[in-house]
Amino acid sequence: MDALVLEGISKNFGALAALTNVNMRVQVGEVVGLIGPNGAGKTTLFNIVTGFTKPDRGRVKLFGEDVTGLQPHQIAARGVARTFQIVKPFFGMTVYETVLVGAYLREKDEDNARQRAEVAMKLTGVYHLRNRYARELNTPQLKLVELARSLATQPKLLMLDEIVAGLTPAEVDAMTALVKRIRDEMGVTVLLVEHVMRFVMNISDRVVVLNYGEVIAEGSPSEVSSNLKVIEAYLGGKSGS
Amino acid sequence: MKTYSALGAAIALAAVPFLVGLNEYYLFLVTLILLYTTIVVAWQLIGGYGGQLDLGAGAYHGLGAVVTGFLMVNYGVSGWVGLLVSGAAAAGVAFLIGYPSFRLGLKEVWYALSSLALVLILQKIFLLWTDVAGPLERYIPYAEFDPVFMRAGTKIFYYYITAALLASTFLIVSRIRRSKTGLYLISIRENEEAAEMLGVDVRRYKLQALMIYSFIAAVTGGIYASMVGFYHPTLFDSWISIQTATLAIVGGLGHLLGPPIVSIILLTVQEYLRITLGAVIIGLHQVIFGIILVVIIMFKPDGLGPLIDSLARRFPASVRR
Amino acid sequence: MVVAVVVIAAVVGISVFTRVLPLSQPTPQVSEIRVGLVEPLSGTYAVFGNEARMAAELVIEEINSKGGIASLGGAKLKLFVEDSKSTADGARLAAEKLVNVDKVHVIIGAFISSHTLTMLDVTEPKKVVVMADALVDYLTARGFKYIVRLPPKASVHGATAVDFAVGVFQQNGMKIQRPVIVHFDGLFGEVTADGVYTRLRDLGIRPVDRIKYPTDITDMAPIIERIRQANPDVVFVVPYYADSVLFAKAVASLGLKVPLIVGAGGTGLADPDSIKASGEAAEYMINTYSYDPFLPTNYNKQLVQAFQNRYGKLPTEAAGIVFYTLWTLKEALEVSGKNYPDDPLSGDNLMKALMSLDITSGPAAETYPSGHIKLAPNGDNLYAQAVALQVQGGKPVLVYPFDKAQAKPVFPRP
Amino acid sequence: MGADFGVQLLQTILFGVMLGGVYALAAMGLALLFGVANLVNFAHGEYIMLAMYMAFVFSVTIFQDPVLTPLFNIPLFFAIGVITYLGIFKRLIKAPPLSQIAATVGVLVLLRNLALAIWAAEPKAPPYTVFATSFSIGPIIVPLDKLLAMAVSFVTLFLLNLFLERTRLGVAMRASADDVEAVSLMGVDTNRLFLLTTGISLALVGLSGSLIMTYQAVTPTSGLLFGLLTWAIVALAGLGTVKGILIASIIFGLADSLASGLWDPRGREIVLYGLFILILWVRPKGLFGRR
Repeated sequence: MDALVLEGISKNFGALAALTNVNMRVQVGEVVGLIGPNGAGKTTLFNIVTGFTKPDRGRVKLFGEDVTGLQPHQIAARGVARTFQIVKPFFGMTVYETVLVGAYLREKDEDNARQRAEVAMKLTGVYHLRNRYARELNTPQLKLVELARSLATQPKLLMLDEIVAGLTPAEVDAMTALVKRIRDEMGVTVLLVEHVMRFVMNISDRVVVLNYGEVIAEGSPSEVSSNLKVIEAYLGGKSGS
Repeated sequence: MKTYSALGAAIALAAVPFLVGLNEYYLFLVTLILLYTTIVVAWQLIGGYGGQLDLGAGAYHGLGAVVTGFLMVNYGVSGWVGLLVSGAAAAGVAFLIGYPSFRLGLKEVWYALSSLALVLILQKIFLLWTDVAGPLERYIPYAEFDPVFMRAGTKIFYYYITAALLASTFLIVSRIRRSKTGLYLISIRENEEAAEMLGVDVRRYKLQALMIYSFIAAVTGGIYASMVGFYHPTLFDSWISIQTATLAIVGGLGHLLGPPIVSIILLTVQEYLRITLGAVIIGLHQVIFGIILVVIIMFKPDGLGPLIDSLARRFPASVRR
Repeated sequence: MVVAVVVIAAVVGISVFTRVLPLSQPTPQVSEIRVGLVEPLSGTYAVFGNEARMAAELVIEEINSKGGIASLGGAKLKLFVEDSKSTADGARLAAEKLVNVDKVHVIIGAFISSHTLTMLDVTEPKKVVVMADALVDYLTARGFKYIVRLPPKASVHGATAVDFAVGVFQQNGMKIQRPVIVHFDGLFGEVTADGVYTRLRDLGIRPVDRIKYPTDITDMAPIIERIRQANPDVVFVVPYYADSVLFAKAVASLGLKVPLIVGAGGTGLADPDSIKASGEAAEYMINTYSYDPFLPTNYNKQLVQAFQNRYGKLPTEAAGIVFYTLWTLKEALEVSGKNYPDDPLSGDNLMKALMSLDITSGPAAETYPSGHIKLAPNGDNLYAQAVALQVQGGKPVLVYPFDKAQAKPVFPRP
Repeated sequence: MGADFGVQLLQTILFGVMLGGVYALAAMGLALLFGVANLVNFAHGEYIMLAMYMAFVFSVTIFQDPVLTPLFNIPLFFAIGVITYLGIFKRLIKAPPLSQIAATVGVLVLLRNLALAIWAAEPKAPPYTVFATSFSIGPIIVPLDKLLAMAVSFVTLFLLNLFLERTRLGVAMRASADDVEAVSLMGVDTNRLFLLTTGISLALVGLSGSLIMTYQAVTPTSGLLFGLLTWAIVALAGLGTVKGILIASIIFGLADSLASGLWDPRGREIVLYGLFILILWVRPKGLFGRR
């Protein structure tokens, strides 16, 4: 069964084509890595799936249901959670409260929600920070809190937007292990956008490459890394910036 | 502990009329102060928690005054019924203006401006709508003491209505603050997109906050109209909007105790200055009031809420020791 | 929960408490008579309020320096001034303070009729006498017991404006054909304009247009344009102060040509403040007033001189009403002291004293346009009369009643 | 009857265009500060009110005519702009919008109360002067003071446009409106740029205050009304260009004039602010560019 299906998605910003006829599939239980140079349209694609941006053309299907045009909270209700490329913390809330917001999505009862939040905090290792305010935390901690609050919503599909950017190699390894646990123990499907190749290649079952708004390659990590077009795109992207 | 401080606050509220010697004039002033403080406390829902800098308080307050007054004058309907009807009317208007605004993502300065515009629009609509209001003051029939009609010659009547309203507003707001709704609203204030991605229906919760707040603001307007004995479109007063927002900001956005305490203190200072300086140089008291506000906002952008919270936390501890 | 219980308990307790305890007030030894003055000292109508305050201070000083109230052992008047902020609720708050804190015996105010009405809600239950300097007819027609009003009421002003205009037209062998009524949309504007309308109707004349504008109008051009469209031969206008200035300036700058423009209600157009603010645009503007600063009695001349010496301007509407109101109060206090020595300052006795007055001489009569003050049961003066002033050469001159006029009205407007 | 209505309509339209011309100047000051420094000045209307009062003061003390008061008002308000920037705005530049609104609402409260204290909330209007006259073209009356005010406004906006397009500083300002960081990378001292922007913004306010006073009276609540009106114009125009502001201003001037002239002078606020809210709902980006 497919967790996510994109059919012919196109999106223009003025004269700029952000995405052109993107077709993509993520199966339940998969970890899919989405890579590509800056400006390739990865974040736009995330925004379209999560309802922040409306596509000009094409359909988005989640677990078989057409969700094109739904609002983000409706997407969330259908089992999608997401972290942001630039963290969006709730500075004025404690970590506990932050994660509790997520937990309330599926737990109407306060006690259950608290339990759910505590499980998510323990899993991501931020439980000891629970009474700290978000504004007191550093970026790696904030990323973990963002992951924790996403998990507290009990997602079926987790979308991670550059979750390891700016982390130390040791932290990247820890995150790799964490994401694997999330997939294996909670059965969550994962779609991630990433620049850190070590992370992507280590964790993904399948990798999709976007360049200039188009899917240019797709396959297992090893297939993709040997694919010439990918290397070109990266080289081109790098020399251009 | 909590019960004791609630009891203390209740006794203090109940005792005020005796502290001012049951003097009708001072009772009038303290009732006004509590009335405006009630709006400040209710404003926390939309402004402090929801993060929408709403300047529509004058519109809802005015609507409360006009609708309650209209029902009392034209149909002899009890003010109590009037308060409920006007509250519902205000919540209805809040829905009509809030739904498209939130749906279309009106935020920050644009939301603030559109809510302020609402005050002036409603004022002029009721100025032209002579069946209901119009340019002439409408006088509510005088009654020496008629609690059923909600009209009395003595201010103590209005004082206790207002005190009860303030107390219940405070309880409602603090309960919401501790509930899921409160948590959702604060998450909206802190980051709308992140909140939405966690399944928070941003529009719905903003709209809920706006409607509860506008209901309470309308009730204050109804009480005001009955107390002063007339209603008029000038009661759609943009100054109430601005005063409410500034007092709430100075009190600390989203703090529970700061806004009411700051509001009571500053409004009392303002009235005191008015009585002592008002006759010497007209308007001087308002300049001093303005300077106090600006200084606090410039040097304590978070308001006095954190300070008051930490004091409140320290105080019982020291007693225990 | 706790809060609610305590509050409810307090409500019940205190309402019982206040009901049971008689609020007895010991009869005061009369050493001073506390006079409250509620006026718009700030806000839209501040011009009038400040003039009234000047007049009150001047006259009270004079009364006190001449020995106060003789029948009360020379007791002095003490003035308590409160600002209504030009709002109805402000006037009410001011009255609350005067009645409950300063414990005044009588209040003069509040110039704006609608503000005066909100004051009565406070004063009536406490039996504090209000001597209104506001003109709307029904102030004295709603069954209030403790109110008197000496100046001519709004409808009299309206009628006076019409009578004057009809007279001017007659003198020139003409008849009014196309009058237009223009007024602000507040209580006083409505009632005065109704007075104009009624008198015109009684004379068989139909106004071609009646134009209302908001009190806080900032640009008169659209109003002037509508007047022009109506092509009137006379414009009756009821303005307050700021709008009268805007009106005069807009008439001049937009070149509106009307043979006669008559204001009704004494609150703008031809008083010294309006003339100063409108400059040349005020020339030939006419308005009716409740006081004639040119009344050729000895005392009036002396008082006007004293006012001008101290404040540098001619007293008109607001000051004039306070002049004769305060002198009438003085006469009433003398009577009350004589007739009710036990409690001369109670609202009831003061009202009886006021009602018994029939003044035809002395300062009150010498400053009153008709020279005669006697109150009807409702509190209005039976001999109320209004006059009309026209701006000629930058100064107001009396043009109506015709028999007392200092100059012929300039007609038609050049 | 039809011809009469035609005349009235033409007359009303003329008044509207003239009003719009004057509004444009006041709105331009706001758009400049908001666009270039990205600063929400909620007290903009209060500065206009202050400028109107100062124009009144200058016209009764020094000049006999409000038409000459810009000579004092422009430098005075430039200076007030500099002081405001150094005292208040400087620390707001990087603050979140909510803090900017909160702080400038504080300024609004202060200025409004200051006006109350000094002028006791009395409406003030300058004396009638030589410019306050009119001439007619056929049945249409052309008021000279408003015509002059409009002309001054247009010339000023034309010069401002030249400044923004032709001078290095002006180009930096426009660039800053698009991307502050890029401008500071170009080696422009953004602090000085914003200081100057605030100065120019308030100098425009000073001038507009003088022009408005040629035909209007001022009260302490004028600030609120002009504040909302200028924000409405900026909402309609977007932050694009001087031209956009001008067109939006004339649209609002026409709405104002038609509402007062053909409907009811008491209804103008309903029309103006109703239009404002509709614009916010329908055209979140403004007619001529980004907001």
